[in-house]
Amino acid sequence: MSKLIYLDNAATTKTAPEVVEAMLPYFTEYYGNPSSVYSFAAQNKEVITQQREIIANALGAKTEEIYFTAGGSESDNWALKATAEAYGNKGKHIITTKIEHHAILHSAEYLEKRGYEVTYLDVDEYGVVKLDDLKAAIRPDTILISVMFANNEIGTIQPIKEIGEIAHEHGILFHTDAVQAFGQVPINVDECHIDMLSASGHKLNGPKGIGFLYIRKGVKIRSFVHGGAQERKRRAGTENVPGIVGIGTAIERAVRTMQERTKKETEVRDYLIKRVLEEIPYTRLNGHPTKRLPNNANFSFQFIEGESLLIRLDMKGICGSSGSACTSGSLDPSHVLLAIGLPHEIAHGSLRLTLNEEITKEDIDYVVDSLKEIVAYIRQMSPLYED
Amino acid sequence: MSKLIYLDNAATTKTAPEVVEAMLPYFTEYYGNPSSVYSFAAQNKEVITQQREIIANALGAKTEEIYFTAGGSESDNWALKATAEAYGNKGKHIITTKIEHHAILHSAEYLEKRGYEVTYLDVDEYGVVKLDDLKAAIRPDTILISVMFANNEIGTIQPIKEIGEIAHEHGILFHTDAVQAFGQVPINVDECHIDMLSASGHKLNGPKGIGFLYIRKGVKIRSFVHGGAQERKRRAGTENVPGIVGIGTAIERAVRTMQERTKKETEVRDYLIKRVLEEIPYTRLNGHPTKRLPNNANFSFQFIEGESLLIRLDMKGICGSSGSACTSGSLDPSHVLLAIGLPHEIAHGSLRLTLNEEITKEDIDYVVDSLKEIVAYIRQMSPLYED
Amino acid sequence: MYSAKVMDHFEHPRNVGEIEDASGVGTVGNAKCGDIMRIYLDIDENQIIKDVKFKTFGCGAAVATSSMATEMVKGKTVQEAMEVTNKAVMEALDGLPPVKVHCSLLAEEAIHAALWDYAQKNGITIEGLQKPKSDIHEGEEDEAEEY
Amino acid sequence: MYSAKVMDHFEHPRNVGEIEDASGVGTVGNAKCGDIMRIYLDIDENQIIKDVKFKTFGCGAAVATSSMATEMVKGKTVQEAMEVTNKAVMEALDGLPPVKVHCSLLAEEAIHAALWDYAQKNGITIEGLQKPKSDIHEGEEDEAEEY
Ligand SMILES: Cc1ncc(COP(=O)(O)O)c(C=O)c1O
Ligand SMILES: Cc1ncc(COP(=O)(O)O)c(C=O)c1O
Ligand code: FES
Ligand code: FES
Repeated sequence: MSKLIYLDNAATTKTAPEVVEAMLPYFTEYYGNPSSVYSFAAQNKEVITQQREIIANALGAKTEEIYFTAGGSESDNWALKATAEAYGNKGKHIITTKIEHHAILHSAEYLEKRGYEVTYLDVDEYGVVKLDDLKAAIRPDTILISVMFANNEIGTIQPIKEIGEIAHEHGILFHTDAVQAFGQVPINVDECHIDMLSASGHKLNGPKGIGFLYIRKGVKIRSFVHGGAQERKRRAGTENVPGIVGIGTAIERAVRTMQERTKKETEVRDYLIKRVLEEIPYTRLNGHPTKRLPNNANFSFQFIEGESLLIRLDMKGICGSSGSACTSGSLDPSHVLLAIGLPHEIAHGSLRLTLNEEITKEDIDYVVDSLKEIVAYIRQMSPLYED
Repeated sequence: MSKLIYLDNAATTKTAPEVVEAMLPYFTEYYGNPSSVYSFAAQNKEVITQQREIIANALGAKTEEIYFTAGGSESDNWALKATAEAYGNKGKHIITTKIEHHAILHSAEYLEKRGYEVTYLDVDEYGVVKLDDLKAAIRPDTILISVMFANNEIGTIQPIKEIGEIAHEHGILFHTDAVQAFGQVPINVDECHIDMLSASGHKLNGPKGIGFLYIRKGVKIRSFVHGGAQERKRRAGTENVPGIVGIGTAIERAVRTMQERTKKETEVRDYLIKRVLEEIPYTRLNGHPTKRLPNNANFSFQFIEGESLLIRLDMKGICGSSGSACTSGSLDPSHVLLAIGLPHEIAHGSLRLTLNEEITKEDIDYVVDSLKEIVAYIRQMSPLYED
Repeated sequence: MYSAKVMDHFEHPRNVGEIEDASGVGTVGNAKCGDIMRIYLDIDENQIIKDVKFKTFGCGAAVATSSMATEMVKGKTVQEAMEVTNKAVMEALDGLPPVKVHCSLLAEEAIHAALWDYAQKNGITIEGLQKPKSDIHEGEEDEAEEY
Repeated sequence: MYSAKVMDHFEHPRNVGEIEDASGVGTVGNAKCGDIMRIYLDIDENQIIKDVKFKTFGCGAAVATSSMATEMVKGKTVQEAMEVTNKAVMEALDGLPPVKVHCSLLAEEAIHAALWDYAQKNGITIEGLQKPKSDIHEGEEDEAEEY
């Protein structure tokens, strides 16, 4: 296929060539184990500290508050399960939302089976958590509030600062899954009263298989992966040095380019949204119109099933994703789309397009033109359309 | 430093250039998320299956029995904690050994705090588990036996087949931490009745931050990392495609070169052992004389502390490791050296040298000559030497 | 993910459309689950299926199996059409991914539902044909267990 | 890991050796924990440390602090030698990694133990000097709590 318009940057991103460049020496040249005594490994130890500094700076955090993991899922599992454990004698109630990533939701379910109680907050039609609901859900035995910074499907950005303040006032730990937001919106852990924050390398042009968990100093959290004394004895396993260099370099890059990049993306995305809503009937935008990730657009096309749409887009060289159950072979469409109140049949016809800085308006024109044609084609073979 | 003789291949290895080569396209070219619908990601899905096949073939296992993880530590944590959970209603007794890696030992301690009972088997002076002890330790409520294939410090290879048979006869699950052995000795999971096996990429010239857990079909194990439906719903997290390609390529290479490589390493290692024992007084070899990993030599030099030795070797461009407590800043020297019966003061003076295929006898001559000089120098300033 | 045959039938689905005054129409599936399939049969007096059309709301496999199934029953007698099982359709498509097997079941059911409709209208019985569990014309919500 | 100064003193330790008929000898540490330090002092009638030697079984930091500490007390009066604390030694070495601070404590203790030995032998008191807790000549095993 000649043309490739990659509009699935929320699923994963291209590792930036400069990131790969930075990683390369750590495979075959400085391959030593950072825990070693000899000077051959000193460079590795040093470079890990540097990456920690870059990340800490990006968040307004301290160097020793950054703990490397294998990705967003591990960070989320760690944050939930190991704080639940550490604070279990203080209380067994956790508050999260209905629109979290499965790494949070399934960890929460795991805890529910082990005697914890979890409140899953509703969201409004735009996917925003209602602060009053949050306040009402707080109990004396609430030990943790976990609310994602921005949603991976509909891109809605939560009022994290307000949530952090509520948590702080009640002396409750606050974790945020910032896997989608970090690198796209400025984040300061102190301003937002964030105690823990999950992030993943491959969502911001870093490598796959590396992430981190920010843990505020003073938070008693247990280990999730037990073993060696790496990461200040909190996360075992030989350090993934190339991965760490990769995520550090990617974050440095993301922070440096954030303003310009997201400005451009927002403009192109808004152009996309405008054209789609104006030119394709029976279509809605999912997520908040303005409080959304700069690169996220999410539509529902009535009478259409998502996988069919994705495959036809693919035939035109366009990569997107869908909340349809059919893409995953499960019965229920995306829990996020259901949580914002979409009926099942409409949730099935959703399409998420997530941009990167290289996408131009010309690309978007091609995408929208293709989309119009495809949506019309699928609709004419849909038994629902005429109904 | 001009000269570099890297003799710490048990800590980590150089990623083979051909492995890096194989990984590279998956960073910037085929970067798609393997769970996606579009054909751009099909290559990724395909290549992951290929790696699984390579690994399954290497072990005599089935493709769908290989689950990728972030490394040996995660595999060990997963194997212990999640089987304990799944079989907890059958029994709460686990058998392991005193010489396991901390990833096993600390996971076992974690389980002990949660109502499980763990028997830590002693080993003989060579570090070999006594089969009679194992048999005697088995109880009706024993659900899991976890014995490492080969020890990371002293290189001793366990009678895995016999252990597997005992486990099998009693209907008890058998896990082995093969992080050090895989790629160095042939392993067949059926012959050895292995139900679960941990391995790590960076120990066999693959990348850091990737490993796998072999789980025999039919073993009920829970997830350790909860979230998305990756790895047949058993291990969440966007697949580390470059890492998976890296470990697969490395394993293919390790299996292909095993016979020739280990033959050469054994020869060079035996030359090293012979010269050291003959030429340096008050020295002993730790581990089994023959049933040991082909690339492992482990010595204790009386009257000497390990870190000092390592730093002086480093000054000569030689990278080794030690079981001394001083290298880690803890009080107790290696639990493995203590388990084989070394007194503390002798355990402190230990040195592990682990070869790779590039090490020549000439290198070894330089190492032994340096070692003689350094050991003599440190001894003359030791208050213990004259005693 | 999909075989070349599946992709071909998905990309160029055969027999899309409707038949006015069809001899039999069957609609199965459930929009909530993301799949609805409707099949129209035009059957002559010799019980031969002269024409067949379909409309499908569903995934790639659903579209491809609809297309293939309609191709396979066209020109057959109603009795022969009974042999167009989901297995036969899948084989003709060079297989489907395991999670997509239920979509091919839908095609079989849709044909059966259309045949049932035809049989009902004409007061005949077709050997082996049972009342479809999930024709949407009868009670809507009771078919979720199937897959 | 170690500063250049530490590495220098480790690589070229000053004052390694023994002093026969020393005015005071102190041995501290514990071989089980991987560190033993012995300091020999040659003190003249004006209570000036004319010479000092050491022997150390221990890590890089232990060797370097022994070396630096001996340098720092040489030529000093016994009273001045009391000011050579582990902090002073660490500063002179441009710092030590946190896990290695206890090794510098050992150097301070070894000097104190040697001074105590000297004071005992000569029946004098040195201001601020207390009986060393961990001189190996007295009861061997009770010093582990220190670090
Ligand atoms: C025997 C053994 N098990 C487990 C591990 C842990 O592997 P990793 O560091 O890749 O997590 C290691 C290496 O450190 C090892 O030698
Ligand atoms: C919001 C959110 N949290 C967590 C994750 C999991 O991250 P990873 O796949 O890197 O484990 C993702 C991405 O899949 C995500 O979008
Ligand atoms: S129609 Fe939903 S999976 Fe095929
Ligand atoms: S002497 Fe053991 S750590 Fe310094």
